Amino acid sequence: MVGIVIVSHSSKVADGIKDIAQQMAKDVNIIAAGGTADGEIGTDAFKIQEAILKANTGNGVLIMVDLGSAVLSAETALEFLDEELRQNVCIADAPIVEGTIVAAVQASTGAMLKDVLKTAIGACTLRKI
Amino acid sequence: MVGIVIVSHSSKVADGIKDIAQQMAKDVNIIAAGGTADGEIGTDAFKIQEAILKANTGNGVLIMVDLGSAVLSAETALEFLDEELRQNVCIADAPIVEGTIVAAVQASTGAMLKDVLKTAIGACTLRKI
Amino acid sequence: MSKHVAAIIAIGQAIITNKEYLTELDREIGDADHGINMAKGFEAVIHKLSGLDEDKDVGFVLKTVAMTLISSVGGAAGPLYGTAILRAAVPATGKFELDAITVQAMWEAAITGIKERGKASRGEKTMLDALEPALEAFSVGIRDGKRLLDCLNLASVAAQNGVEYTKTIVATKGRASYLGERSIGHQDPGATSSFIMIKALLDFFRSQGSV
Amino acid sequence: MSKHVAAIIAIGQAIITNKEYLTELDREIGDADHGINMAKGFEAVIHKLSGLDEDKDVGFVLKTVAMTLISSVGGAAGPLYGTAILRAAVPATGKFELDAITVQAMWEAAITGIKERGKASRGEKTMLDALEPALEAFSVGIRDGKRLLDCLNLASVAAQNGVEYTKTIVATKGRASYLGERSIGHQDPGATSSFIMIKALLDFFRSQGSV
Ligand SMILES: Nc1ncnc2c1ncn2[C@@H]1O[C@H](COP(=O)(O)OP(=O)(O)O)[C@@H](O)[C@H]1O
Ligand SMILES: Nc1ncnc2c1ncn2[C@@H]1O[C@H](COP(=O)(O)OP(=O)(O)O)[C@@H](O)[C@H]1O
Ligand SMILES: [Mg+2]
Ligand SMILES: [Mg+2]
Ligand SMILES: [Mg+2]
Ligand SMILES: [Mg+2]
Repeated sequence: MVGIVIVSHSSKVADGIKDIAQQMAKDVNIIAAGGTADGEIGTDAFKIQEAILKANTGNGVLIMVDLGSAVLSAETALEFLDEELRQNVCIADAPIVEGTIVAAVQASTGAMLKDVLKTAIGACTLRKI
Repeated sequence: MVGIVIVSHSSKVADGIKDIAQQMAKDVNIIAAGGTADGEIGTDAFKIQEAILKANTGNGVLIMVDLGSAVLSAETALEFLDEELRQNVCIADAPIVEGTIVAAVQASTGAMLKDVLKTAIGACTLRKI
Repeated sequence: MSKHVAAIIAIGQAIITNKEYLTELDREIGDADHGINMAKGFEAVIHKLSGLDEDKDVGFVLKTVAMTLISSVGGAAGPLYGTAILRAAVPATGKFELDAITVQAMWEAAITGIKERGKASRGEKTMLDALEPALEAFSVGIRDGKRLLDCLNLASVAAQNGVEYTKTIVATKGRASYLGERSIGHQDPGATSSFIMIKALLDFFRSQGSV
Repeated sequence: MSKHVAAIIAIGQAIITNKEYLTELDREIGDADHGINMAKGFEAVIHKLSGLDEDKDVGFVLKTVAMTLISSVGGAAGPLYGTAILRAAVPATGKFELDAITVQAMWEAAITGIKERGKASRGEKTMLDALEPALEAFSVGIRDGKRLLDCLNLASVAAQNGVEYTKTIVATKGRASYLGERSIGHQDPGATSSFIMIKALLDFFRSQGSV
C-alpha cells in the first residue's frame, strides 16, 4: 500500500488528520510529521525525511502539505533521500485534511501512487455542502 | 471583525488550525470547535453553537468545516441560533486548513463576511507547489 | 413510565444490542463508528428519559430525545436523526396517545427533516432508503384501513427490503461516497439502524399486545 | 577558531541582535516569526560550530551550517537559506581561503538554490530581492578589479537598496502573498535578513582589516 506523510505547520493538525484518516483506512501507513523539532509551529525537513522512510513499505509515499512553506521543507527532505525512493515519493498539491482522507481511503484499496495522488488532488472538487 | 469557527472531527485539528491562523491574524476571533463533547472524533452541534456565539462580535461568523458530516452538525447549530444572528453566519465550502488561514488574514483587515467567505472558497485555487 | 417513553427505551435497547453489528457495517464503507455513535446516543437518551416527569407529552419527550441525540451521537447520524425527531415532535405536541394519521405525519416530517439536513434523496445509500419505503408501506396500510400495528409491520418489512436494496447501489452521500463504486455490495449502516428502530418499535407494540 | 567559522559566528550574532526587528517585520506581512526562526537557527549554528574541529574547510563548515539551519529554523527561511548554503558549499569544498571568484561562484550557486527551492524570481518580494542585486553589484566590483572587501561593500549597499525596493512591490511568493496588494508598503523580512547577513560579513572583514 502507498504510505502517506502529513506535513503541517502544527503537530496537532498533522496528528489529528492522521486520527480522522486512519478511522477510514486503518491499514494504511500514515505518518504525521507536523511542527518543528522543538514542537513549535513550523516544519522540519528532517522530521519529514524520517516520516517518509517510515511511511514507505515499498509502494511509494504521498506527502500532504498545508502551506507553501511546508512544500519547501518537504522538497528539501526529498533531496536527502536515495534516488530510488525519491522517484517513488510525491507531494500533493491538494487540501491537506480533505486530500489526506480521500487519499487514505484510496490507498487502502492498494491503488498505485499516481492514482492516490490523483484522488488527493481531486479532493478540491468534492463539495461539502 | 468577522469571527471564524473551525469545525473539525478532530479537536486536535481544530485547535492546531487556530494556532496556525492566529499567527497571521492575531486579532481575529477564531474559535475551535472540534471533536465531540466527550473528546472523541466527531462533531457536536451544541459545541458549534456555543463557538458561533463566542466568535461573533457583531460582524458575523464564518464556519469552516472538514467533511460533509461536519456540515450537518454546523447546519443543525444554525437552527438553534436567533434568526438575526443566523442571517450573519455562513458555512464555507472550502478546504478547512487552507481556507481558514486565508480567511483569517482577510478578516483581520476588517473585511465583510461575504468577502471573507469568498476568500476562504478561493483557497482551493491557491497553488502550493 | 409512560408508554411512549417505554417505546423509546425499547428502541434504544435494540440499538445498544446492535452496537457491534452497526459498527462493523460502518467499518466496511465508513469510519467504523455508527454503532458506537448510536449506542452512545441512546444510552444518553435512556439516562435522560429516566429523569423525566411522567406527565410529558410525546412532543416534549421527542424533543428531549432529539436534543440528546444531537449532543451525544457525534457522527452524521446525530444531526440527521436529531433533526428527524425534532420535526416529528411537532405533530406530536400535546399528544399522549398517537393515532395512525399522526404517526404518518410525524414520519413524513422526519423524512423531510433528514432530506433537508442531508440534502439526500432515496437511492443514495442512506437511511432514507429504509425510512422512505417504510413510510410508503405504512401509508398503504393506513389507506387500506389496517391497524397501526399492521401498518408498522408493513413498514418494518419495507425497511428491511430497503436495507437489502442499499447493498446494490453506490453511495453518493456521506462518507461512504468516498468509496464510489466500491461501496456496492455493502449494506448501509444508517439504513440498517433505521430498520432496527422500526422493528424495535413494532416488537414493543407487539409485546404490549396493543394498538 | 578558523576565520570562516568566525565570519559565520559574526553573521549569526548580527541575526540574533536583530531578532526582534525581523520578527516585527514578519508580523506585518507574515506570521511574526522570521526573527525567532533565524535566531533559533543561528544559535544552533553557533553551538554546532563551537564543537567543530579547527581543521575543517569552508565547504565542510558551510554544509554543517546548512544542515543545522534546515533542522532548526522551522520557517520557509530554513529550507531556503539551508539549500542556498548547501549549494554554496560546493565551490568551497576543500578551500580554506576564498578569493573573489570563488565567492562569486558560491553566491551564484546559493541564488540558484533559492530559486529552485522557492520557485521565485526577483521582484516577488523575497530574499532574492536583496541577494540578487547584491550579487550583481559584487560581480561588477570583481569585473572592475576591486578588492573583495570593496566588492562586498557594493553588495551590501545593493542589498540594502533591494530591501527598500521590497517596500514598493506586491508579495507573490510565501505567506505575504496572502495579503496581495496589502503587502505593499511593508519591507520583506527575508530580504532584510539577507541584507543583515551580507552587512555582517562586510563588517566582520572590515574589523579584521583583511581581504
Ligand atoms: N447526507 C446524508 N443524508 C442522509 N443520510 C446520511 C447522509 N450522510 C450520512 N448519512 C447516513 O449516516 C450513516 C453514517 O452515520 P455515522 O456513522 O454515525 O456518521 P459518520 O459518517 O459521520 O461517522 C450512513 O450510513 C448514512 O445512512
Ligand atoms: N518561495 C519563496 N522563495 C524565496 N523566498 C521566500 C519564499 N517564500 C518565503 N520566502 C522568504 O522567506 C521569508 C519568510 O521567512 P520565515 O518567516 O522564516 O518563513 P515562514 O513564512 O514559513 O514563517 C520571506 O520574507 C521571504 O523573503
Ligand atoms: Mg461512521
Ligand atoms: Mg464518524
Ligand atoms: Mg514567518
Ligand atoms: Mg512561520
